[in-house]
Amino acid sequence: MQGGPIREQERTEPMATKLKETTAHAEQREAVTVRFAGDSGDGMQLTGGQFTQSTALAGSDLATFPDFPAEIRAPQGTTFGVSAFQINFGSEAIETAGDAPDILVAMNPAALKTNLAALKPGGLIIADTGEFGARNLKKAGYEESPLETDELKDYQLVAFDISAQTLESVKEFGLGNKEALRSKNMWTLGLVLWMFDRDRQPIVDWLNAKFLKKPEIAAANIAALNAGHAYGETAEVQQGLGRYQVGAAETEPGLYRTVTGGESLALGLVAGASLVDLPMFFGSYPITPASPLLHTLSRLKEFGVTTFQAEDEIAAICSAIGASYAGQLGVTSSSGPGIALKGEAMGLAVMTELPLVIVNSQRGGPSTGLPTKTEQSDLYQALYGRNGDAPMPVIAARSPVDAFDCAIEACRIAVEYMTPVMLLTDGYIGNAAEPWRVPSIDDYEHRPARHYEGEPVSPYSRDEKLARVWIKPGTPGLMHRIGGIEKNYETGNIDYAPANHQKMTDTRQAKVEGVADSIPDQDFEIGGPGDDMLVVGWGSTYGPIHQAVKRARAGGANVAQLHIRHLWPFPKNLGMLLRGFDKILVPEMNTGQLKTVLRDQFLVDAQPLNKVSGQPFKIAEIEAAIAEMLG
Amino acid sequence: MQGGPIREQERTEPMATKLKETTAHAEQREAVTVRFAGDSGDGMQLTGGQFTQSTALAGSDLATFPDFPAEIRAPQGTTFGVSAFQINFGSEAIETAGDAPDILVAMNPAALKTNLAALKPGGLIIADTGEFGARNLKKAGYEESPLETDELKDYQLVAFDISAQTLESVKEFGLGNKEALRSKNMWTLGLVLWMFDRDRQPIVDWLNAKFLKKPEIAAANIAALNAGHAYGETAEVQQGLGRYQVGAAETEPGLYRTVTGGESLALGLVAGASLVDLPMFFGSYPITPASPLLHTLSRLKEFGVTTFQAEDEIAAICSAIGASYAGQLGVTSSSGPGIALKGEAMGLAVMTELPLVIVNSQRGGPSTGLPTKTEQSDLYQALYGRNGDAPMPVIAARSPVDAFDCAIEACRIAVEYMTPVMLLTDGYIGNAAEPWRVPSIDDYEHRPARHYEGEPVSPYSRDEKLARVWIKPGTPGLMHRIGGIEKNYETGNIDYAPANHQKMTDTRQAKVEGVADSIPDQDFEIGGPGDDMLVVGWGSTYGPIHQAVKRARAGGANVAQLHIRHLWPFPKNLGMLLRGFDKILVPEMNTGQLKTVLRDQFLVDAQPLNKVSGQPFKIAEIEAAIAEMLG
Amino acid sequence: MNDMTPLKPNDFATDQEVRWCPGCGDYAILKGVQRTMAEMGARPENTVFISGIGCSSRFPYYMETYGFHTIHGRAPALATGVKLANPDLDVWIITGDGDGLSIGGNHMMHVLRRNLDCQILLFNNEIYGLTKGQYSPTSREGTRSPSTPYGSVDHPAEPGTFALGSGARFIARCIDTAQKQMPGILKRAHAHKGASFVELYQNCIVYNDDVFAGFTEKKQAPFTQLWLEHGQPMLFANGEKGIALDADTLSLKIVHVVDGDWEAAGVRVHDEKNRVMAGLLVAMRHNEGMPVALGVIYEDPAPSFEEDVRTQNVEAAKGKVVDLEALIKKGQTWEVNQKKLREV
Amino acid sequence: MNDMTPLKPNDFATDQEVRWCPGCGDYAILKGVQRTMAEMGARPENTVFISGIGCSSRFPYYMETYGFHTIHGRAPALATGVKLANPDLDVWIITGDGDGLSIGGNHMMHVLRRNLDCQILLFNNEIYGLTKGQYSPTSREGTRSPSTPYGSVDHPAEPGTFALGSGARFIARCIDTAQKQMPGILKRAHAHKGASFVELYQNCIVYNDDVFAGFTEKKQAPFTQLWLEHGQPMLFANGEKGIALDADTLSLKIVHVVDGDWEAAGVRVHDEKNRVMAGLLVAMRHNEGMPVALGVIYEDPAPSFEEDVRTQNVEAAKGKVVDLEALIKKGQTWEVNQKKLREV
Ligand SMILES: Cc1ncc(C[n+]2csc(CCOP(=O)(O)OP(=O)(O)O)c2C)c(N)n1
Ligand SMILES: Cc1ncc(C[n+]2csc(CCOP(=O)(O)OP(=O)(O)O)c2C)c(N)n1
Ligand code: SF4
Ligand code: SF4
Ligand SMILES: [Mg+2]
Ligand SMILES: [Mg+2]
Repeated sequence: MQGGPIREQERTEPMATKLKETTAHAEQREAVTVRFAGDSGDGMQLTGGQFTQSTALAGSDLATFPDFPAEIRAPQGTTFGVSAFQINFGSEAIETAGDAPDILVAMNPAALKTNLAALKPGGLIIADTGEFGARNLKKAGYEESPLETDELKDYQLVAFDISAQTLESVKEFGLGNKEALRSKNMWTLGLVLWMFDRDRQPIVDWLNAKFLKKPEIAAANIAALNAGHAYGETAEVQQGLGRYQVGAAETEPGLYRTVTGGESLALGLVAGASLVDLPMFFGSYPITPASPLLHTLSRLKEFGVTTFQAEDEIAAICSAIGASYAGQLGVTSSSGPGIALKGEAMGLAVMTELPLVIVNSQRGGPSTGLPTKTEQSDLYQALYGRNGDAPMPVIAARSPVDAFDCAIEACRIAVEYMTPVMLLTDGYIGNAAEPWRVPSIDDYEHRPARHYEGEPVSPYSRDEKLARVWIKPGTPGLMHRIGGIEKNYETGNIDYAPANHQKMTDTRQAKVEGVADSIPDQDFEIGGPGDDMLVVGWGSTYGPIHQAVKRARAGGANVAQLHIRHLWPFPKNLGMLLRGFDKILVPEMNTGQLKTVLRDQFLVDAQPLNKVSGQPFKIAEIEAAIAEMLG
Repeated sequence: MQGGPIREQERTEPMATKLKETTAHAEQREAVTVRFAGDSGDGMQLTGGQFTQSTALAGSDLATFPDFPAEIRAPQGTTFGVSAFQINFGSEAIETAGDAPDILVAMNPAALKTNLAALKPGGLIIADTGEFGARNLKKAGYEESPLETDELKDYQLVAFDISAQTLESVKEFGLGNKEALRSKNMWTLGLVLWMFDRDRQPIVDWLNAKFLKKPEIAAANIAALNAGHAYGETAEVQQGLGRYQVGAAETEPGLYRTVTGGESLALGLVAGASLVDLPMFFGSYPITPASPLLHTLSRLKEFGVTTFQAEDEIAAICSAIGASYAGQLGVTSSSGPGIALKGEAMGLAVMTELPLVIVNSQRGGPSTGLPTKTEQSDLYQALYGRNGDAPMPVIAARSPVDAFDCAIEACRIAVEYMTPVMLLTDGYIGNAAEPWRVPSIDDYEHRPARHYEGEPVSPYSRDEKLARVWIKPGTPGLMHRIGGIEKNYETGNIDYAPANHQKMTDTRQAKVEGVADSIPDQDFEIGGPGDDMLVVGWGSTYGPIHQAVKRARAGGANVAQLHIRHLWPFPKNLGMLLRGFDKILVPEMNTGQLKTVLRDQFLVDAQPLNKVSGQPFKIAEIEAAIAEMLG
Repeated sequence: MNDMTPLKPNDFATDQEVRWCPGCGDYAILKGVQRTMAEMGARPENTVFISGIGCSSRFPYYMETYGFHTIHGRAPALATGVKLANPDLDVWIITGDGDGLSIGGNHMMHVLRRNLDCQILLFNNEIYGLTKGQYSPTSREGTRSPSTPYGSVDHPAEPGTFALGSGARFIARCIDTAQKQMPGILKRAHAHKGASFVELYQNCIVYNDDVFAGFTEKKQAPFTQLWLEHGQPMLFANGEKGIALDADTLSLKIVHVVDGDWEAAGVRVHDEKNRVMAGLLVAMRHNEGMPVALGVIYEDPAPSFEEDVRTQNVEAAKGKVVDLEALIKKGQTWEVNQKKLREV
Repeated sequence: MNDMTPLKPNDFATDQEVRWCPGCGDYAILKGVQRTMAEMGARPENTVFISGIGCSSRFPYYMETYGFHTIHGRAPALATGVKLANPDLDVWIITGDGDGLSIGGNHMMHVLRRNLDCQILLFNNEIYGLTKGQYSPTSREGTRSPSTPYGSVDHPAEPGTFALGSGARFIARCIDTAQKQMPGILKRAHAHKGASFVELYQNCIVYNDDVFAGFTEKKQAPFTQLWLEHGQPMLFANGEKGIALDADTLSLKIVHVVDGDWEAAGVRVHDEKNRVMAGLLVAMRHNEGMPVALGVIYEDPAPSFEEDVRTQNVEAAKGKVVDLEALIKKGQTWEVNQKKLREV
């Protein structure tokens, strides 16, 4: 230990004062939010991920929010190169990554600069002074080191030379300086694990597995992890580091894992295809934040998944339509700009009535917009973004875990109703993680798709749900032609006749509206008919809305919550539920898109609460809006 | 004259009876609807066009509806090869092509077959028996000749051998049989001109001009025209042909011409560009029914128009954005499927805030749909069909003449507000014709666009309307970069910051909503606040709605009409006007798209009246819906 | 249909009324394809015609096989999905010069590059038929059309050259009316494993009549057409002329053959496997005095895309247990029992 | 800026922080382009950089000229509008192997075919950089990437071959780090009237590091790189080897040059105008033992698109009165006076 940082702090008056005040012990907390922030090269996502794992194993409920830089590898030390990972965990149900962190780990000046504003007043900052040299300060836009001015006087600051500590801890492995410093994140993680009294073993195991072929790297990382932990034990009093106790959450019994929305979506699609007994064809073109689905699925070939990286989004959806035509379950995936390109082909799928799942991982728009930020501004596009009257079921996932069920549901509807289905998720859900009570596949209904074989029929003959027969090429005796031109209701041949077009339009509409017969009634999440006000949401705003409504109710407000998965068609009782309220608030990360649909469909005075900043809602923002509406 | 047809008719009992009943003379009519129908090769569109011209010169008000086959050149004699042209004209204001024709000219069995259903009960059929041979009957799906059964007993039938008459009339010119029969349509036109007591001279002049280089063809056609006319005079009594008097309409003084929506749109764009003092760049890709705009504009190079047939719709809009970036007025045009492809690029235009006019000539959808039929089902796509929150002004033409003003308005808004603007028209408006009191360009305000030159400013600095500066490349000292990623409000540099994205989103929205400050208040077309019911429309349903409301009022109903040109943003007073009514009917040729927007924006109980058959509304359909709503 | 009776060309015709303009070259191609099907003994249920949009793309409606009339330019993309989903299907792509080279140029390039096993029939009429006659990417410079009333100014694309540039491994050409040769060429295309690119010169009688007359006209045909056969000398004009190579300029030239001694005249033997020669042959222009190369110009097979994808899928799955339950339980898990925590 | 002082490379740099990964080849290209601008005496206000989306497409933000960072793959289409609207502008298109050959392949083909006067710089790193490393159309077979964990199976596109197939009339190649040659090549591209296609081998240090090392490695460079110069013999390996043609197979081969007598060895002289030779040169593969062709491989100018369009616009307008009032009053008109009808 080189002592530098401590000396630094001793020099500054305000800091010393603060330190004395903050030497608490194993404080009991219901929930804590920690934010790890550092340079993109500092491994913050990994640190966050492992801390998440450890938190899950400790039985707390949790939610995370990884916040990547837009650049692949921004120059070191810059503010735009900061990578952060926030986790909120507690003994109560946790549904957001937390409005404001209690603890900020800042691995360099840029990380401090960009994340300080979010920190709770009085919150704890852990900073690596080893990175607060002149160069880094300048890159972050600091003229003086904030660790040495009174800029941080409203926070608790614990600053010391983590870099030096790390070097010291791995010295025996004879790594180069650069290589050795790579373990900084594990050192830090060790320290934080100590703060929350966590077991290091699972992480040690994980490191050993990860660096199976490079045992010296594994060993160095483990040494750093242990050293960080030890530092907490020894440095505790002097350094003012708190220790926190966060209890286990009350949880349904079962087998658990943590899952990100991205993983859960991929698994859900595989499960969905399996439940309808079809091989899956996945045609896609890379785009942030949708690409991880392509990556994950391309590793699951043994589950009957064929992945195809097409030349563009149009080819991607067209290939998926082709695969569905040939009898598989076609799936395509993109985000906003790519979905825009698929509009024409979606119309073809509507017209030819083929099953197809279209996943939209929404990001900030319009145009290229904010590729790495989250938003839910593609609802209009999902519902209305095609030429002609082209109705299509639309469903949206509310959380990482929920993406699994939604994916299964999308596959079911597509096949059962012979229709394209749009599945909405977003950048936030995709990257966020939460604990998941892993279901058994047997919990889900197995509804095998049927390819028609038998006597010749019109390719547009329909079942009682109005779904047309699915005849796949290769079936003897059933040769037929389909296409994007209007078809005769009876024969399936091209038909431009006025009455026929009306009938087919009505039929397509009735078929999609009929999907409502197969979905559960809408429930309230909290409260119900008697309340003074209703908050309605969809997608990833679930967490903050739920918490805000809970808090408002705790504060005595009679406010109910309702969260919609099936955005088209709506559950049949939705109108009835909504009409029971005079005050309806619709928080959305867009300029009011669901609001439009609710007002149109049910003529209720739904009022928008809009946030279009690329960031999820804070609980407090929604709470404030509830309070305002209640007057 | 070979007499065949007369003999045929003499053979059949019912026919003879009918003939006797129908020898009326120069009946006075307020309005008459005539439908010319024949094989695509029969020149029906030309006949209709010339009859329209003649009607206009006679001072009647009129509206037309050309109804083409979907095929380029369908095999002769088939039902799907029938080409029809309907004209409604009268001494009152005429706004639709008429619900049901009074007179049907059927040049062959297929034309009779496909058009009979539309004919008014008791209406007059003029048929060319020369084409009712076994082969043609079979092609049309007749087992027996309907001229000889009692299938037509509820109509007046005048059937004779027009083919033979024509051959006879042009015999002196020594044309081949095929060539000679080409004049059939002129012979028929001559006959109809006689029925309405019209001057033949303008058509003679037109024929001479058209066949300037083939004088013998001109002469033959003129001979046929005269022969048809003479036939009317001589055959009148025996044949039961009526003569009708339709008076001149009361008309504003001024210079008139007939104009189709296609022509008027092209002229309006040229005028619109001229009024903002910009060369026009038109990037497009052919598609029915949008292509005529490309064709017309490519002949107007002397007006500073550059046309570019791109490799696809995406390239078309991108080239137009590029031209706008470079300082011209970029315009692009397509119909539904092509517009779907442009969605992503529209977002780019929204984000970079460049002027752009996007014309959508709507056709029947979804997908390839009914390319040659009309519909107004792309309103959703116009308003909502892009990723992210991407607001864009949308305006719609109500009639062929109105397209001129709407095009000028679109150009104005695009340039004044630095925004893409969507201009909606449809297949019906494009092909239909009506008389146009030709305006003077000086009647329109001249508002030259300004390209910024001067001191360096941020490319996103804005005027009081929130329009950003338009700096074109080539301007010294003002080099800057724009693009589809979110930009800093102040500097225009890339900026992913949450607060900035919120501000830019709000600004883009406020700018587009601000367009409402520059448009006139909404007026009622008929009636007003005191009425019991309001009918709201947009686009080409204007005619039938107007007539239906007029008729309903004539029948004592207190119903008002309001027709919206500016679909986004709406005129500022629209909500106020709508809220004055409990009963609001919204007839649309879609499944209820404007209805959605009105209910969302104003929370009024607007009820849809939908027709999705590829055909315009009939007046009677709307009248019936009004009656029903009034109870 | 009885599996034992060989199918006749007419058995491949549907009950749909053919809706091309009377006299359109598409009719002849339809006939040629139906005949080819019969001669090949194609199984209708295993055959899929996939088209984009255009007059030519109406084709599938008239084939008593499976058919998909998709959207403009996207047939190759759709076909890729079909073939990957079911490699046993026989996939024929029908496209036009606009559909396949204008809006669909990119998919064309990539399907060729990837070498999907399919037959691509490009009906080249050097015009947009269906939308009423605008010029297309293959229209010659100066083409007057509704959208180019003063004549087009862009340099046309040469389909064969483009296909070669995109990596095509089979290139053939035929004329709509060349009914004698068509089945043979189509059969070769079909036999070729991988993407077969066949350009068919098709007369659009309405909007571009006789644009190919310069070399399709029957009487002049021996002098304007070079029908290629692998291993045979490149002779035409009833054997009196042949194609030789100027090795210095790397260009083709016409040489006169005296007394049938083509070797002496330097006439080259057609080598289908020679990509460079294929490039030279497709570039021969009738209006530059050269005959138009017809028949199979190039074939040099390589593994096909769907085959490689399938093989990889199978390889990757080998030895792996397909257990969905296990999949979703992968990674670090823990068990919560009776609402109490137990770490596993 | 004073018009009189010649601009320095740095004058073409913006105040924006460059946001590529440290060590990315894009930096070197940026430097090379800025130097070229200065050396050419380019006027910043007349220069426009237009890009699609990708790491490479960030380029315009760093050039103190006009710049438009458009959408993925569409830069050539947008550039076409810019250049048609204002032919005086100097238009540079910046694209990547994904942007320009995957999603944007069609626009690339058509801008080349039409021969728009512009410079197209294709940054080929054989990978999708910005979206984190998926394989691209130029990735070699077997490339393992996040989307192809078992290796890619598609045959890669060869940019130069594709460009030639599309009708390009200028083809050049350079390496990011070849700072000495880059300005010269870019100046040639700029001087060429029409579409100039320049492929730049660019190292993506993060996702595809050293993929070109086989021929870019400095020490081996003389043996792996063939720098072409018009009119000069195609020599490499310090003049000890050269490129000759096997006229029989129409393929290139390496010959050994003894005592500098390249003529005796059959080494060909580089002829930029020879399209067939250009095709052979771009197709030379390092992994097949051939050197990689660099420099200006092909140039054979033809009229450019915007020039032809402009000329036609002017011609068509000649002698015509530009009278909007007259235009809208065209055709048959009639006058209605005092609410009474009068036929004119
Ligand atoms: C997205 C879209 N754009 C444009 C069209 C209109 N369109 C239909 S076919 C066609 C071109 C047809 O030309 P080609 O492919 O050469 O076929 P041909 O009719 O000549 O056989 C066009 C532009 C369309 N249907 N869809
Ligand atoms: C319509 C659309 N699809 C996909 C993307 C995502 N995307 C951005 S760049 C890129 C590919 C980049 O590869 P390349 O062009 O080779 O550029 P590089 O980053 O390698 O320089 C992709 C797929 C996008 N932005 N827009
Ligand atoms: S327009 Fe031309 S290509 Fe189309 S059907 Fe008619 S003749 Fe054939
Ligand atoms: S990802 Fe690759 S191409 Fe992109 S900036 Fe980084 S090194 Fe360069
Ligand atoms: Mg064509
Ligand atoms: Mg790349």
